[in-house]
Amino acid sequence: MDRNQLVKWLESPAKMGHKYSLHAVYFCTGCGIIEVPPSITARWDAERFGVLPSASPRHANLFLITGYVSVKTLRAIIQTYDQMPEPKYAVGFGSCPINGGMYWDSYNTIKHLDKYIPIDGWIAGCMPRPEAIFVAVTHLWTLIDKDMADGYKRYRKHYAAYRANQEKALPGLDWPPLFPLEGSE
Amino acid sequence: MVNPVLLLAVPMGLAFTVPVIERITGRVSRWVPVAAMLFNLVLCVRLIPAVLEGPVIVQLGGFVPPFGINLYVGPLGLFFAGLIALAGLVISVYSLTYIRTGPLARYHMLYILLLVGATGVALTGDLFNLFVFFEILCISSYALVAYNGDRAGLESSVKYLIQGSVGSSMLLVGIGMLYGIFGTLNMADIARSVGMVDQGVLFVPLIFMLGGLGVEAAIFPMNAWLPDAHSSAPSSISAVLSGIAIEVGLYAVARMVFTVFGISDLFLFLAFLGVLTLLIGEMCAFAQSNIKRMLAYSSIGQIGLILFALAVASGVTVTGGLFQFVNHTFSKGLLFLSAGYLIYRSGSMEISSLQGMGRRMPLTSLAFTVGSFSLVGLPPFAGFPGKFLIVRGALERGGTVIVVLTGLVLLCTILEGAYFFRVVQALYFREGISGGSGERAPAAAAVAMILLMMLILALGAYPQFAETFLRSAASDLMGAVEHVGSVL
Amino acid sequence: MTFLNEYAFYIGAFGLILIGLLTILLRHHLIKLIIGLSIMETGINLFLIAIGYISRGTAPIFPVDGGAGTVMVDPVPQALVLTAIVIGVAVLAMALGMAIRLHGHYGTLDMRRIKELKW
Amino acid sequence: MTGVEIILAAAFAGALLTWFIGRTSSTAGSAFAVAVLLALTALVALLHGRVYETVFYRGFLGLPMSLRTDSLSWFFAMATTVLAALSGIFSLSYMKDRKNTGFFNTMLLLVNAAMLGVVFSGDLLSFFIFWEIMSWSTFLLISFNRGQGVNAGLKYIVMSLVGSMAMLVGIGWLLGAFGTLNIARLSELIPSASGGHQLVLLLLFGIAFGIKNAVMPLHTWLPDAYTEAPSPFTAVLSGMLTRMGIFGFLLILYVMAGAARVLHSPGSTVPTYNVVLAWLGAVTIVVPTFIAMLQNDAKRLLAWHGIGQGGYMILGMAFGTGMGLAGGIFHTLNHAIYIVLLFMSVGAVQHRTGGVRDLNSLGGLARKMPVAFIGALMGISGLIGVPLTNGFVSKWMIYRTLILGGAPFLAFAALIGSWGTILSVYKFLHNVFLGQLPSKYENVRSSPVSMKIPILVLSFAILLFGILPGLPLKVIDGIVVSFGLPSLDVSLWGIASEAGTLNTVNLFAALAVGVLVVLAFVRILGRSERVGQDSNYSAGCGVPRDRYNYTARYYDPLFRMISPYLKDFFSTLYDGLARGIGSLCEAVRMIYTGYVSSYVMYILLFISAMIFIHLTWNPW
Amino acid sequence: MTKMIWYVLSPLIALVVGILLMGLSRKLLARIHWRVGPPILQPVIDLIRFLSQKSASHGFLFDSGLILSLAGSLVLTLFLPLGQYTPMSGSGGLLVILYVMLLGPLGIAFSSGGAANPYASIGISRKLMLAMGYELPLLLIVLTVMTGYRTISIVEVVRIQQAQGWAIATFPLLLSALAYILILPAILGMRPFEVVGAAQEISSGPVVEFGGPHLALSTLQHALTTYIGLSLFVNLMLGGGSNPVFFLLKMLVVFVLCLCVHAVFPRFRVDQAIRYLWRWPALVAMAGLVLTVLMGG
Repeated sequence: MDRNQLVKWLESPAKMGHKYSLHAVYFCTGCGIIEVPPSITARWDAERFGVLPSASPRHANLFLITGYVSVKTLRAIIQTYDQMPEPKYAVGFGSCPINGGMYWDSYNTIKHLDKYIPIDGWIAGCMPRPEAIFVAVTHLWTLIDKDMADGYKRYRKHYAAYRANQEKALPGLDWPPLFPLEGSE
Repeated sequence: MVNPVLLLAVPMGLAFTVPVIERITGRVSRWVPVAAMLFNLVLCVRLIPAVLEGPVIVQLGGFVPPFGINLYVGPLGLFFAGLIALAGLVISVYSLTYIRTGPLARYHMLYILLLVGATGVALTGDLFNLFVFFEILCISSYALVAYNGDRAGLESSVKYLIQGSVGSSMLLVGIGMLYGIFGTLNMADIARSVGMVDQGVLFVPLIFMLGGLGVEAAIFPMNAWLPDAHSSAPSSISAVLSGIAIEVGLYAVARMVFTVFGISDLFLFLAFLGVLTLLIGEMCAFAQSNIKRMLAYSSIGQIGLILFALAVASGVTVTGGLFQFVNHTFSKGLLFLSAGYLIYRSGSMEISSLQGMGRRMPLTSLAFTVGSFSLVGLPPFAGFPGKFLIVRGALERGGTVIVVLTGLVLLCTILEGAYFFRVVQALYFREGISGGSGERAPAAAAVAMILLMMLILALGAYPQFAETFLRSAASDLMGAVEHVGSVL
Repeated sequence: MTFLNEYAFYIGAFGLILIGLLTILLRHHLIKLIIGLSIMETGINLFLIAIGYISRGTAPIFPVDGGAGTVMVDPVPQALVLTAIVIGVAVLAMALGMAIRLHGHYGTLDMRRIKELKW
Repeated sequence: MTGVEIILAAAFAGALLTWFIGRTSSTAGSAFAVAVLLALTALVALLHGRVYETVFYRGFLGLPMSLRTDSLSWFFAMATTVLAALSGIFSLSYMKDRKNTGFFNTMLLLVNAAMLGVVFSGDLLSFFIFWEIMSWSTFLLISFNRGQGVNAGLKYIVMSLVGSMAMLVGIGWLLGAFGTLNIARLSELIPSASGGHQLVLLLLFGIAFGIKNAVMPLHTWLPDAYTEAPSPFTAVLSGMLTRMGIFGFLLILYVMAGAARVLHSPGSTVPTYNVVLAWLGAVTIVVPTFIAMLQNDAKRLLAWHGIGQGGYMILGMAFGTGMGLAGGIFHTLNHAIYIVLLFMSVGAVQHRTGGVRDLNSLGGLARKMPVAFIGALMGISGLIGVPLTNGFVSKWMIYRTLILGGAPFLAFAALIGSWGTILSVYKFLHNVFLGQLPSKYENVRSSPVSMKIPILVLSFAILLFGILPGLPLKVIDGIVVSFGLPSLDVSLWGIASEAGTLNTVNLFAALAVGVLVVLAFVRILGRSERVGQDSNYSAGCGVPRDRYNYTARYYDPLFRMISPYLKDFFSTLYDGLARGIGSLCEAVRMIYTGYVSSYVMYILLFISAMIFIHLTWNPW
Repeated sequence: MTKMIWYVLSPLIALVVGILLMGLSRKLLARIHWRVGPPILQPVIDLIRFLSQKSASHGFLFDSGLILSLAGSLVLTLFLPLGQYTPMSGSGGLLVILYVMLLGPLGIAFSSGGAANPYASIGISRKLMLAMGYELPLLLIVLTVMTGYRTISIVEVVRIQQAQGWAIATFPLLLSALAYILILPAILGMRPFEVVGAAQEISSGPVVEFGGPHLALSTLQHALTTYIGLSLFVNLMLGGGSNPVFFLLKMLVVFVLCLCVHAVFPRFRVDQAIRYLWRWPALVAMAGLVLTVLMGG
């Protein structure tokens, strides 16, 4: 561990903790999940970066949405994201969450995931290879360092808008708002 | 001193005036049994001091024993006379309202006659008189069992009559044989000379008498009439039959075995017989769903218990047996009386139809509960001292056989508990049809039941009172030699 | 033969009793049962008389002159028998009365069919 | 009148008066009943430290009946009245809207009076009389709830009668052999009896007390009775009434047979009896505890624990060294406290949920009924024997005795029983109070004040006796000394004896500091926000509340393994026996054929058989 | 004075050692898997991250159960000899240890019961069942030790072993030690007994609802549990340590052994686990107890 790192640790341990302890919820919505097992096992070994699959969103701070998002899975995604403790980071994996990808004209697919939850970064490709995950992780480190991975803050700030979008996509949304709707935009 | 003959003469006289009185005014006749029994009761109480000093012998017609017929009023006889008077009084109070239909005058007359017969058996010192009084008792009870005139009553009455007649005949044969052997019918006289005769010869008349009296006493193989008769008679009569008639029969058996014959060889057999009767009675009662039949079988069981107690023949058990006589009279009386109104209100004798009666008839149900607790032998009711004395005496007496028999007796108590508690639960803790209120038993019945309950409680809480008297009664029963000495 | 002479009464008495008992045991008809009872009672009465009987004794009546030397039968059994007969008659009357009533209920007097009360 | 007589007279008179007051107004009757119970508590408390014997009644068959008080009696009497008073308070609101409150109160007081009579009786006759009054009044109370309660009551009273009859034989034999029933006199006389006689005597009394205390082969009445009795009475029944069996065992083993004989004469039969009793106790711990795991009815589960915990008392008491004995007696008290507490908590839940006690349909009530939850939590902690609760101290004493006394197998039974207890009571706690709250219980209200008071008092008592066990142990030490055993080295915080000490205050301090440290740590660093029970991770789906409560078949994998071996064999046996007797009775009554000629034949057969026997063998 | 220091030092050492063992286990496991693995201090980084996060709480019980659990585990370290130092040697001995060991799992159980999460409930029920499974042999083993050495004090047990040789090297106790080794993975919650926190099926079981500081506390508790389980084994079977360093070394050796098993095995279902635990370890332990009693221990 070089001196620079040590200074950083002493300056803001929380930030460094978040950087090097990214416990991820892999959301197996689509084909993208196929790339995750290699990334966490012996071939690529994500654990050396501190990235560890996590069973419960309560333990995690990284949300990896791997693949297309149907209307049905959107519910689960929103709930899971809501249940993660802050600070939390969401990353879209593959082209489908970005703009629908090959399902761009499907009636039943969510095209722009970032209308519903804030996304801190995207991994483009169909499919991206495991290396891309690590690139994304290192990018995320930079963002965290610069306090730019602030999706959770945006979510809180613009919760009213997000909530409105969510309700539009999911008629009959049956859980209470996470934050008071009055204070946000 | 009052003459004990009045114990027989006055009620008998009153009995025969009942029809006359009824002719004159119908409303008084039902009070005659009450009066007669009250008279007897007072007389008994007044006789107690004299009797405790020594037995009172009354010669009838001026002949000296052994030639004349005599009454022997010892503590035991007086105890029975008093018990009969007390139970008779209470039950006659109950009958005031319970018996409403039918030939009322005949009921009351027969009722008094039955009690007179019983009193006579208890007091007589002469074998043939015993037979006569027995017949008075039996004939009036045949008639009373059939009082309702329904199918069951008549059927059981006829069966009772046939078995009773056979029994009486056997008794008479036995008496005849005894007369042939001894040339006398005076009990004391026979007891005096019993030692001079070969035991083997004596045995045959004893068996005949045992068989004959056993029918009335409801000892095991001879008791088939009892469940029928007791269950189909009017409840007041069931109470008398259970509480008095069969006990008097047992008293006569005891009198024969202890005082007259004094055969101690037979005691073990009688103890066996007692336990057998107890077992059969309780087991049959356990299997019953008809409440009066259950009570009747329970009476068989109690008779067995008392027979066992008497046959163990130590001072304590005999006292306990006599105590159990009292307890059985009161408790079974109470049970039949309360069951009478329970059946009257629910319209059925099935235990299942009595469900929920505890709410509809609180006092009657309470009476039933007290009676059954007492009969099972739970403290602080009257059943406990009796059972305690019996167990204590039997264990004091020792001997493997007796101890095993005592164990069986206690097993039967458990059975008894099981079926009585079942009924108590049905009364209180099972949901029945919810009837309207105001179904209380009438005042006369309530008075009778409360009286019996108080007697049971008093006797259970202060058994000393009865026990002192019963101990002298027990020694009277067992002391054949003193008996002879006092009479002759 | 002396045996017979000596015990003829007893044999007769017990014979009657046994006949009565057998009737009760083997017949089913109530009236016959009652008849059996009657026969049995007769036997018993005979038995009682026989006990007190002395061969060639006279009736137990004390003549005015004292009647010394006269052998009298024992009076006590005879008194007993009188009572027993009375009782027997009473029972008989009652039994017959009840038989009539019973017939009214059941329409029969066959005891095999009058068995509602059992167990 | 001496103090004991006044207490008993007041108890019985109170019961009677309650009946009459209850006839006029049920509220007044209940209030009066509580007042009587509280007054009795005070009266009994005044009796502390007195030792005397007094004859109170000479009117019973020439046997003087006496009352006696000493440390043993006082200890049991105190526990009895206090718990009865708390149950009385509890029942105020429990019985409020029910029928027959007057009857219930009267019987509760009668049971209490009879229990006082049992512990204070100075001779076996009065002991038996009070014992029987206790039995039948209990019977009436068990049947009180109707329904299944009727069968439970019948089972109870029949088994109770079996015990009573055995005891009656024992008493009769004692009276015959020694001519007295006075306990003090008997304790001098019994040692002179031969070993065989003593064994028979102990067996007879052992049946009676074993049934009352539900020792393993004789336990079958208990689960039904506890389950079906009204909860306030279940508390009394489980707390002290059942433990009258322990009192009885103490009476016959230590007071009457004498501690010296029990422990120090290898040749006599008494120690063997002890060993058998101890093994029965061990079986009683293990099997019922595991059966308890299988139960799905809150009260029934606790009832099986009632049996199991009785095993500890038997074990401690029968093993018989000073500490084991003290442990057994202390466990009796502790068990009374926590089981009463548990039944009260269940009662409170039943009261508010409308009589529901099925573990599979409850859940999440901790938020709605916090006091009941605290009661249940403290109760199960005591039941498990979590350190710093009272149950821990007594169990520790028993274990220590067994291990150092060279009985590791008994100790193993006791320990494994405790671990089994954890499983089943956690299931109880979880399925009633934890987990998801079904929506039908959304509007359940907190328990009424009169239920809260006893629950909180008992919860406090559990902690108090767990942290300062010396308070009751001083009294128990007095009992042990009065039995002629060496005094224990009791201090306020536990036990200091030759090998191994227990210092609960120490433990408490350490744990308190530990909690404070962690708490401070959390307070400094932790920021958490409250979320509702709907906000739960379940694979991203919303929680469908009523179907998402993990309660049914809580230990299913384990059950599949052990349930084939956990059949209640004796219950089946007794039921079969009862059925057998029933059919035998049915068969026997067939001899009454209804055909008159056969009846006459019976008469003639009897006579002729007798004559035949007479003529053939001439036995008479 | 030194004694007082150990009141603070024991829990601290336990915590540090526990956390380091966790890191070691992750690193070692990775090496066995032919991975690079995280840095050995990765648990510390995780803990820092947990503590800096904001968590959701399900109420008072949710918080207090966890606190009780951690406090109980901390207190327990005071009872366990660490080398020659035992802060609370005179407070009840092994029996108290056995019971205080309950506080940890019970606290977690109350806490996750309060969370009302079905996964947590399943996890707890598995935990309790598994505990039932290994407690049976464990109790036998502890009883054997207590009977064999005729004491209920763990300090005495250690002292006698240091004087007479390790328990694992004396004959009847050898069996107990063998049984103990067989159940040790279950006590430590390692494979093949990792049924409680089965991440793949029940989302890591009892701790599913813990986030942020709650998770930190439960991680610490887990670290302590590891320490306690190993420490008990070393004290009971391997003669403790004449000083803390030796003691910790012994712990390390045992832990590495367990880890090797952990790395290469899949896991049992819970009923299979119980069946195994109640069969071989229990049999061996029972044999040990019987022999100890027979040989007049």
